This record gives sequence, C-alpha cells and structure tokens, in this order.
Amino acid sequence: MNTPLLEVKNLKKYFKTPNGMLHAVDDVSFTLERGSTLGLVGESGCGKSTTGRAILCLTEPTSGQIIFDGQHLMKLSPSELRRQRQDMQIIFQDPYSSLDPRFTVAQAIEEPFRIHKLIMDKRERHKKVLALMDTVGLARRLINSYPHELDGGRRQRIGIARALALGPRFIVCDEPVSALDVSIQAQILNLMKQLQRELGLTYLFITHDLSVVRHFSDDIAVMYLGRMVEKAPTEALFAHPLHPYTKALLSAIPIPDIDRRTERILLKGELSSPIEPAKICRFSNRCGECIDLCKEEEPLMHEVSPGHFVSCFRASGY
Amino acid sequence: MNQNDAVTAPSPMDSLELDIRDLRVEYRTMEGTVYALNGIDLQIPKGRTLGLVGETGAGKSTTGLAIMNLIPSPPGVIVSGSIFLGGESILKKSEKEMNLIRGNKVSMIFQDPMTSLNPVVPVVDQIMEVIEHHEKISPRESLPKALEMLEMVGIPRNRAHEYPHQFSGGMKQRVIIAIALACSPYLLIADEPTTALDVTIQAQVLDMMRELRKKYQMSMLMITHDLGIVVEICDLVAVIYDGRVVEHGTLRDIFINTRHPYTEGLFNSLPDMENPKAELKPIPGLMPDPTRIPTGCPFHPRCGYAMDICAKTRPSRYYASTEHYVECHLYDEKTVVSGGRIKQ
Amino acid sequence: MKKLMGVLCLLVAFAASGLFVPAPASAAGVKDTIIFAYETEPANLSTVENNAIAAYYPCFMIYSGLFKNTTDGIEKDLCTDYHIEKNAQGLETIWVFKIREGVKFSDGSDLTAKDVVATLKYAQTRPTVKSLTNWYTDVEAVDDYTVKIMTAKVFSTAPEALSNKACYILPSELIASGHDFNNKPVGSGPFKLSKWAKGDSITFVSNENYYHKDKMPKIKEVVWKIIAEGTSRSIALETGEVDFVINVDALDIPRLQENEDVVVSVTDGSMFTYLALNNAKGPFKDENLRKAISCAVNRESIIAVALENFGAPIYSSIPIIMDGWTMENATTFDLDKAREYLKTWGGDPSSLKFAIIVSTDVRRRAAEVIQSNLLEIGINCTIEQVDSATLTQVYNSGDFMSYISAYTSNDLLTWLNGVFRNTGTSSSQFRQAGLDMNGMIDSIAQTTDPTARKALVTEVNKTINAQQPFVPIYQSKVLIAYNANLEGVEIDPMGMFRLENFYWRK
Amino acid sequence: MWRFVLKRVLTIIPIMLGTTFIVFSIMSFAPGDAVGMLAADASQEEKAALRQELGLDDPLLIQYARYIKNLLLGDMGISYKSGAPVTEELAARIPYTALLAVVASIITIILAIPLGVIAAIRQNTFFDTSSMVFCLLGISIPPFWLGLLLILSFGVKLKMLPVSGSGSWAHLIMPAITQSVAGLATIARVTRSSMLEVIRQDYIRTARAKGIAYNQVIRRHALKNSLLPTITVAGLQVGALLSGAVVTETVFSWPGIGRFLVSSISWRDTPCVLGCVVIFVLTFSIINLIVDILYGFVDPRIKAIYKKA
Repeated sequence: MNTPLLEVKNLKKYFKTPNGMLHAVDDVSFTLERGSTLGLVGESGCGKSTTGRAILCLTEPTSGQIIFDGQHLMKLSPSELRRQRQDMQIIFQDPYSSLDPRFTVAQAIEEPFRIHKLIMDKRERHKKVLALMDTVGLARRLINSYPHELDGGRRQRIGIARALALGPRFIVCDEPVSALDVSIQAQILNLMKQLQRELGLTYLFITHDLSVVRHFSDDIAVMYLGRMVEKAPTEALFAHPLHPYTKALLSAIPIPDIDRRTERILLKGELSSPIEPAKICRFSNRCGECIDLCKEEEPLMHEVSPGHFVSCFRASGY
Repeated sequence: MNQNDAVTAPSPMDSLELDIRDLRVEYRTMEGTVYALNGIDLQIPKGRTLGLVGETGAGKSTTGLAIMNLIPSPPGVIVSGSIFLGGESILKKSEKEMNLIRGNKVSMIFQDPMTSLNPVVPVVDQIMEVIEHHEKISPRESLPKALEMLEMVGIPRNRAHEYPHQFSGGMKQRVIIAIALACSPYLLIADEPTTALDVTIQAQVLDMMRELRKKYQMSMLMITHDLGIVVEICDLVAVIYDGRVVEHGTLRDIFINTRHPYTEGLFNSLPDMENPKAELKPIPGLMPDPTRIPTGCPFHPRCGYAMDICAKTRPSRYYASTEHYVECHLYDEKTVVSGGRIKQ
Repeated sequence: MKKLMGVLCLLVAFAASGLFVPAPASAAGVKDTIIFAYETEPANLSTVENNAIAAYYPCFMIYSGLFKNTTDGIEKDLCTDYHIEKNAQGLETIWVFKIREGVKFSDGSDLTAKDVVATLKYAQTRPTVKSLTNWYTDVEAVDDYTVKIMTAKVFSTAPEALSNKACYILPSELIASGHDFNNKPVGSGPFKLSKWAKGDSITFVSNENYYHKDKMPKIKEVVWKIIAEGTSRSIALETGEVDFVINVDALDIPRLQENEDVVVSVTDGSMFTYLALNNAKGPFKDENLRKAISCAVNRESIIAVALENFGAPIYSSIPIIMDGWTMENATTFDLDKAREYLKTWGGDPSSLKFAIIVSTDVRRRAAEVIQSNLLEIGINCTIEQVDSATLTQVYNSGDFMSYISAYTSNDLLTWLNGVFRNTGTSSSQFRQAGLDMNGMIDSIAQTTDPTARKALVTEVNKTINAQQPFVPIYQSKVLIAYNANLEGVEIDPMGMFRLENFYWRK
Repeated sequence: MWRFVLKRVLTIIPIMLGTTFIVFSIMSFAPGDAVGMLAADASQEEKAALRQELGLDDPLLIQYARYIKNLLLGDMGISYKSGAPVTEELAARIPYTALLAVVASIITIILAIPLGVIAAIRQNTFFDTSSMVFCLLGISIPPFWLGLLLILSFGVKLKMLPVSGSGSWAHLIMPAITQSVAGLATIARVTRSSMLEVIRQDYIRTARAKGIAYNQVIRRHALKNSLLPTITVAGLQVGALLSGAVVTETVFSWPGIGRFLVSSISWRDTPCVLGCVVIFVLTFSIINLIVDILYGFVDPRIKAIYKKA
C-alpha cells in the first residue's frame, strides 16, 4: 500500500489563557508511513505531547486535517471516532498516574474491552488478558496485583498491554520510557520494537531523549515552540542537522563515551513564551546564526534534500 | 549495633574531603525494613568530583542525605559506619553543630528545582537567609552578597526580588546552586541536579557547575543515573547497586576498563553511538526488593555471568589499581588487573 | 496578623459593649423583678393582629378591657356596671356598659367611651380576630362614660366575649393615626412595654397610670424571656436565671419536684386535643366508621406515651369545664364496640388508606399510638408530619382525611365557634354535614337564662357526641414551675394568670 | 487587584438575585402562608382581605420584582408577623449572631492553628494522637448535645456560667465554645495535614540543608505555605458558623438571626426569610472574597493570577 497511514496537515491547537492564545501546536504537518516510527523530539513546552493528543482527537484540534487511513478524523461523528480509536492508541509517560489504583492488572488490561463493549464473555476476556500479558512479558502470576505493588517497568508493560488490547495499527508513545531506569528502559524499548515487527505497528514516538529516539525512530521531527523546525530520516538528521536549534540540541546530549567529545553549542536564554508569538522565526532570539530576515518573517518548512525538511532561512541542501 | 561502636577509627586522611566507611542505613517502616545502604564506602579527595551512579533505589539519595545528616528519622536509622567531612565525624555532631556545617561546609542541591524553592518567598531572600545564618550578618549586609551570587549564576539583579514561579526550571536550579554556593562550601552534593531540566538547559547548568567548581576549588559528589553526565563532569566514578559500591574507579577505569557485570549492563542498556540501530542488551530482571536483599552478591539473580558462589557469598573487593576496585566473584587479585572475563 | 487580631478584639469589645447593658441591680432587700421563660416569642404585641397564645400573656399585662378573665371566671374591669335593653322587636340585643372614670392609658391620656367605640370598630376590621368580634353589629357612645353595643341576635355571652384580648381598649387617637401597636403597644393594663429585644426578651415595667390603685403590681419589672428549648427553660429555673417557667417539659417535672427552691404547678388544662376526620368526603362520611375509630383509640396509652401522663383522657365532644357538659352518647375505648361499628359500616377496613397529619412531636407520638390502635381493628394508616403553617393550609383547604389539632378557650361560645362553626364559604374544621352547628351555636348564644342555657348545651353536646364528627383525645395539663419564694400565683385552665397579683415573699 | 475585587463584588449581584428568587419561589410554593398563621380562624373573605393587604394576591413575579426593587432602595419590606420593618427585625438580631460568630472564629483560629501545627511537627507523638482524637470528637459530637453537656456541667452542676440568654460576657462563653468546637477541630485537622504535606516538601529540605534550625524552618518556610488550605476551610467554616447558629442559638436561647430565620420560615414570613438569606449570602460572599484576597497575600502565584484577571 502506498498511501501513508497517517497524514497530518496544518494541525493547530491553541489554548485560551488569561493573557491570550497559547499556540501549543502551530501549523504542524507530516505523514507517517505504515510500519514506521516517527520520533517527535523537543524540549518541554514545545507542543510535542499536545500534537500526539490532538492527532488522536483526545484534545480537539483548533484547525487542520488529520487523515488516518483515508479517514478525515475531524469530520467523524463522536461514535465513528470512538470506533476509529480502536485503531489508534496511546501510551503515557507515567503509567502510574494513568492507571486506576483500584484496578487490578487484569481489570486494567480488560478495561478497553468493556469501554468498547467487545468480548462480553468473561472467560473469553480472561483468556485475552492472559495472552496480552504474555505478549508484553508480564508474568501471569501478577494478574491480580494492583499498580502500587508493581515497579515502573511492569506498570509500563500494563500500559502497553492496554494499548494493544484492541489490536491497533497506530500507537502514540508519549515519553514511554522517560520515567524508567536505564536497564528497564532498554527492556521496554526492545519490547516495543519487537511488537512493531510482529504486529506491523506504526509509532509516533514522543520523547526529549535524543539518544533513545535515534535508536528507535526511522524519521525524526524536531519541534520548537509549537512549530516543527526540522524533519528528516534519523541518520540524515544526526549526520547533517540543518536547523541551528537541532544542532544545539544534538550537541547538548551528554554522551557516555570519554573519547568522544563534541564541541558544544550553548544556547543563550530559555524558551520564550508560546502565548501570541510574533510572526518571525521563533528561535531567532536564541539563535547564533540569526540574520535580519529571521526577525522579520517566519520561515516555512521546505525540502532541502530528499526527505529532509527544515524551516530556516539559512539552511541549504547537502 | 550501636552507632558509636561502629566508629572504628578509619584514619581520615587529610587529603580526603569526604570519607564514608561502611555506612549502613535502614528505613524501618510498618511494611518492613528497607535496607537502603549496606556498608557503603566513599572517599572524595579534595578538589575532585565523584560521580555516584546507580538506578532508582540503589541508595544514591540516601547517601547524600546521610552526609547532610538529614535522613528523616523516623523511619531512617543510621545503623553503623562513619562519615568524616574534612576530618570531622558528622555522625557525632549535635543538631546545633550540624546547623553550623550544613550550607556552610557542605551544601546540597536537590533533584527537582521546581519544588526545591519556597514558592512564597522571593528568591533573593532565600539566598540571603543562608548567608545571614552562617555569617551572622544583617539583611542589609547580606543583600549585596546575595545579588552577587545571583549574578554569578547568570540571573540579572533586577529579577532578584521575584518569586520562584516567575522563573523557569533552569533559572530555579541556578538559584538553588547560588544558595548552595553562597557560603563557599568545601563539598557540594548534587543530587541529580539536571534530571528535571531539558537537555539544552542541562548543558548550560552543567557548564556553569564545572566553572564554579573550578572557581571555588571545591569537592563534589555528583549523584546521577546518567553516564553521559558523569563523563561531562566527574573525575571518579562509584557505581552503586543495592546500597553498596560495586565498582569504583576513574572515568577511564569505568568507561574503558569496565569490570563489573552490572556496569557493563548499564552501558549495554544504552543505544550504541557507533551503531544506533543495534538491538539493546538490557540487564534482565528488576532491582531487588530493598526489604529482601538476595544473599551473596545482590546482583547475581540478574547477572549473566553468575556462578554458584555468587548466590552464597558476598564478593570481596578486588583492586585493579589504587582507585579502581570491583566487588565481583569473577575476579581475583590477578584477573582484576588484566581485565578478567569482561570486555576481553 | 497580630494587628488584625487586635482590631478584631477591639471590634468585638465594641459590639459587646453595645449589646450588654448591665442587668438592673435589684433594690436591696425585696426583689421587685421577675423573669419568665416562655417558648415562643409573640409575633407582635397588638391585641388585634394575632390570636396565638404567646400574645395573650403580654396583652394581659399591657392592656385592659371592659372585662377580664380570672381563675374565678369573668370579672368587671374597665366596666363598672352594665345592663341589657330590648330592641324594637323586643329582643335583648342592646348592651349598655358603664365605663370606669379616671382611667388613663399608659401614655397618660384619658380612657373614655370614644376609645371603646373606636377600639371595637377597629377590631372588627382586623381579619385575624374577626371571628372574635363578629357578634356585635354596632357600637356607640352614649356619653363620655357610657357605651352601647348592638348585637344582631340575642347574644348571651357578651361579657365573656369582651374579656378576650381582641376587645381590649386602645387609644382612639392612636388608632386614627395608624399607630404601630405591634411594636409600640399602648394600653391601660398594669404594665407597659419597656424594651423588646427581639428574639431575646421583652421587658415590662409597672404602669404608674394604672387605674386600680389596690392592684398596683407589686413586682415592678417583668422580663419575658424567650427560651425555645424545654430543657433549657427548666435548667434556667434551677440555676435561678429565671423565676417562672411556662410549659415545662414533662420529662423535667420529676427533677423539678425534688427541688425545694421550685414549686411545680400541675393544673387541669383546657387545651382540647382531637383527631379530626373529614366528614365531607371519603369513607369518613359514615359515622359508624368514625365511631369505630373513636372506640379503637386508647387515650390512656396516648397520654402515657405522648404526655408522660400529664393529661386527662376525653371522650365527650366539648371541654369538661363547660357548663352542661355530658358523657351521654359519647363513645369510649372499647375494641369490641369498635369492631361492631366496623361491621355496621360494612366496608373493608384494610382498604382504607389515609394519613394522620400532625405538626408537633407530641402529636406525632400520639399519632403513632393511634396508628397501632387502629391496626388492632385492621385499619392501616400513615403519619405525616408538617409544620404548623402547612397544617393550617391543609385544614383550610379541606384536602385531608385526618389530622390532629387542638383548641382552647375559657368561653364555650368562642370554643364552639373556633372548632365547629362553618365560616363563610369555607366549612368548619371537619366539614361535618349532618349537623347544623351554626344554628346550635347561635341558639346557645341567644339563650340568656343560665338554666335553659345549660340544658341546651347538654343537648348540643349529646347531639354532637352521637354524630362523632371527630375523635376527642386528651386535655393536657398545664405544667408550670416557679421560684418557691413567689406568692400569689393562680393559673387558669388555659395556663393564663394575672401577673399583677404576684409578689415576692420577704 | 482592584479590578479583581470589583469583579467579585459584581458577581454577588447575580448570586443574590438567584438565591432570593429560589428562596422566594420555595416560600411561595410551600403549603400554607402567613395569612393562615396569622388568622387561622378567619373566614375566606377575611383572609382574602388580609392577603390583599399584605400584597400576597399579586402574581409571583410581580411580588418578586417589587421585592427586588425595594431591596435596591434599601427597603427589605415589612414582616408579616410583627408588622415591623424587616431591617429593624434584622438589626435587632444581627449583632448577636455577629458577636457570637466573631468570638467563635477567634477562639477557633487562635487554638486551631497552633494545635494543627504542633500536632504535625510532632507527628505520631502523644500530643499528636490525643489532639487528633480530640478533633475527631469535636467533629463528630453534635453541637446540640455538646451545648446541653456544657449547660449541665458548667451551668447546673458547677453553677459557673449562665445557661441561657444574653446579657454579659459570661453568657457568651458556652455558646461561643459550642459554636467553635466543630470548626476548631476541622481547621486543626486541615492545618495538621497541610503542615504535614508542607514539611515533606523539597523546599523544607532545602531550608534545612542551609543549616537553619528546624523550628525556624517551620516558622519561616512552612507556616505561611501550610495556611492556604486552612484559609479555605476557615472561610467555609464561617459559613458553617452561620448555619450552626440555628442550633446553638436555640440551645442557649441566643437572640440571633439563626433562630429568627427558623421561626420566620414556620410563620411563612417571606420578607424576613428573604432578609436573612440576603444577609447570609452577603456575609458568605464577603468572607469568601476576603479569603481569596488573603490567598493572594500568602501566595504570590495566586496574586499574579488576580493581577491578570
């Protein structure tokens, strides 16, 4: 099949605040091929999580189009959307706060069936829960445990099992491993990769951890203050970061290797306010390569090399 | 065991800023006793930075709090061991004496800058407080110094009277660092100071800490789980597992001449820089339940190299060099120097 | 924070200094103050704007009328002499009253015939007391101290009717000027209003203009305290904070009786409590069913349960104190009889569905006993407790099956009118159809000869008993307790007393 | 800030209209009316006349509109029951309720906050346990019963205090205690739990790491912060004081507005009931406004929000 599984066009999500409109996601577009992983990276407050939620219509987008498997999600009725959601799931960062503390593992995993009124037979449901637990590597003996009795890694496995319960094709992973220790993080990442291979899943992988996203994603999109500033195949991005923000971000990752020290680009200042941003390059106030034009106009996403998009006036192909 | 009996005069060397010997800390709760530190040894020579690396529950933060003598009690109990700070035994100090040391000779930066500042007090007052307390001066005298500290951590004077909520996370952490350094401590304990920050801000803060450490000539205990940060800022590394140092050495010892299987596991859990798409090799299993520590080597249930002996006896310490040692049955006096079985 | 506290404290002190006026120190030696405790505050202090018992006590103090009620019956007060004249038709419908001379109102103005005329005419315009003033058709002043009252028909009990507070005399000038008698009463009684602290107390002082020099109040100041809670009233008496408690909680009586400093007075009361049945609709149209219910109700156990035994059972349909009272035709508690009446009625008792509506806790307890009594003969009923305003509405609208209520008066005609008269478009309280009650009441009113009148009352009593329009239940006792040093206390069956007779033992 | 206050003051208007309308409707639809109570024995015609005199025969909305119009002119109407202006009736009673409420509030706050704070910093000690048991009792004991208990012990047995009515400071003691116990217990518990939460905060640890003695840390860094929930609850407790006034005022025969409200309801004296409601709503709104302003003083973050609003 040639059509992409997901196409997002000019997605906007604004929030009303006492001080004005907060542009959480501002005109974000991308496509996602079947079976691939798009990493969505950026610092806190850049709008990456909101993007993920808006795609699933968990928060209603302000404007734009979301085309999932040929369906315009924003045009669906609530009941159609609910049906469509069986195909689209989300895994959260903190599985603890997204699990009901009064639910046992089994109850948590079978909840999607109850919500969507699928598999009404109790025995059937139990079987399905056990199968899901096997799939995500949760020992069957834990079936009656409560979330507080489990560690973060196991809780995240419950989160994954819940997401998998309805047999989705697309999963938004919102910082799924950020709260976990490295050894557990690796276990979960391996599990997710394995599930992708076996079930043909498509991931939108939201994270701030660039080394993880490099390992995990086929393509990477970098967001800054609600805007997508650069999108490229993973290795192309790491080899040729074009946007000054991407460059700074990559150089800032502490690399656990004593023989490899990159020259660090230290950014000045901090993120400016996403409330009613001026129509100029949003990174211009922190950018070391800023020119006059950057303070006058807003750069648009353009393809500088095959598959490599960037929104910077100074970027050119390689 | 009585705390006082445990102090078996560990000859604190003059060159050591911090000397922890055989420290055991337990949290005695209704649900059971958590064995947080199980005989930890840590030494930081003057002017050097030790990275304390380990995962959640390994006892990293407890170590930091123990040095400050701030372990919440109850339920925390220091069962045995000694802590010498600049040659003085911390554990023998009264609360009053400790109040003259904390924030003065030793300071601590906590993990989450968002919650570490009092939200209802202007930031400069929070810096002045520590200066006034230790230097016994009036607010009028302490204000210029506090402003100077703020400037040094890169916060303009005109924002000094603002409240914490008006600052971003990175700026708050700078304020906390200013508080910690206001009285020029000999030792700075930094407990995951950048975990809550974004990478670009983390880079700024680490950069600043490196410079300030140079400027103040102080020793530092950097508590972190991020091996990348260790490379950035530490001279020495102690890898702890289950409340005990399992491997200790210089950066090179740990990163190049890795000995302990757990240290190796930590590296393998991270994506390989050379081959980022290669499958990760995580450490199997989970951290042991801190209320029920496995016998023998606590890591043996998760260790790919485990032998029969590992389940029975706690391994002794083998020194590959004066600074590089490891607690593992895979080694003996000879193999530990040559590199033994790992990374051959 | 400290400043704020200081300001607050100051404010409190300031507020309190305004509220707390030091209690008047009693003159050395003889006490000349008395403090009463009563459960409800009168709605107002006017003679004509309410008809609740709570208002009678203050009205007796502030005002006086041509006649007054005492424990010995009706006594002349402002009236010194009277006689009846015949009208053109030869009927005795013209009452001529001589007014006492030299009487002054508490404001110092003289009381003359024109005040009597103005008062009686004014009272007739006030809806609240209209039923008490509709017996006369016209009033006129013959001279300054003579008044003529004309009645439509012969009305034998004019003095009794004039002894009601509704007919107590107000100054004519103030009536004309629309004076606020509710809150600033002016009368010719032994006391006058000194201060009304709403919700807390009403203070009266003796009226120096009171005409009756022999009966000048010996106690100069009367504080009428409102203490809603029964036990609180008793405790206040025990601690000496009040001297006199009206309506003592029955539960507190044994304790108070043990107290040597307290006198407990238990007198037979006239408060006539009954179970009303709707005679106009539904199954209670049938007198046999009404009688069956009356026979099934065990008054003794109601009195034990609801009144702690402070009450007397009643079976006949008029108060026992009335001249001419009889037990003839009255039903008594008898379950066999009850079943007989049920059989005569012929309906299925289990098919009856009705609620007994009550408005107080005591009557709810009474209703609970009735409920179990009726169960004995197979009748199921429910109990519904509402507040008194709702109950009034319910019985005025006629939309009820049964309720418990009570009525009291010293005067038979007032009593009969209150309970039985069909008024205007509305019917009486029970919608009785089989009886010409208005006719019977009027004929009693027109009979001036005492013997004939007594016989007539007996006859009426018998007739009503035979119809059993309602179920008489009990007359409660009047429970009063007071300081043992108080003398001159006499209580009438309505629980009323004449305060000017009270004095402290030296 | 002033805009915030103004905004809040303006919101009182719709609240006032809403509550008075609801109360007015309930009073109108409740069975029985003042006429029935005042003239129970009168005939229908006589009652109709009285009803007309009181303006009760107009359509409801007209009656309500008339009431609101007069209210805006400061006229709360005439009591059906006593014929006196409602403002006079209220003015006679409000000082008593206000005095009781203020004294009870002062007792509550003076005792509750230290109790809660000390219990928190001495968590799990004898003091903590016993004071929390006391608080539990304070919350669960019905004020009615507590009032009688006080009367029996201090009034009847010890003869130390007058048992009912008003007139001196001594009269105030028992009602004020009865009024304050539940609030005291609630506020102490809230203070304790918020204090416990605050002393576990990171910034307390930061302060201790500065070398500041624990008591000073509590005073400088914990007290103010832990007061936020306390202020909220204290504001609500004032509302509870108003409603609790009904019980306390009955037990101690305190001539306040609570008892007046109850008797006005049973008399269907709508102008008086509405008058009480207006006073309650006003008091409650003002107290809540004060609470919100206090919030701003304690917490700069909230002040910042006010500034923006």
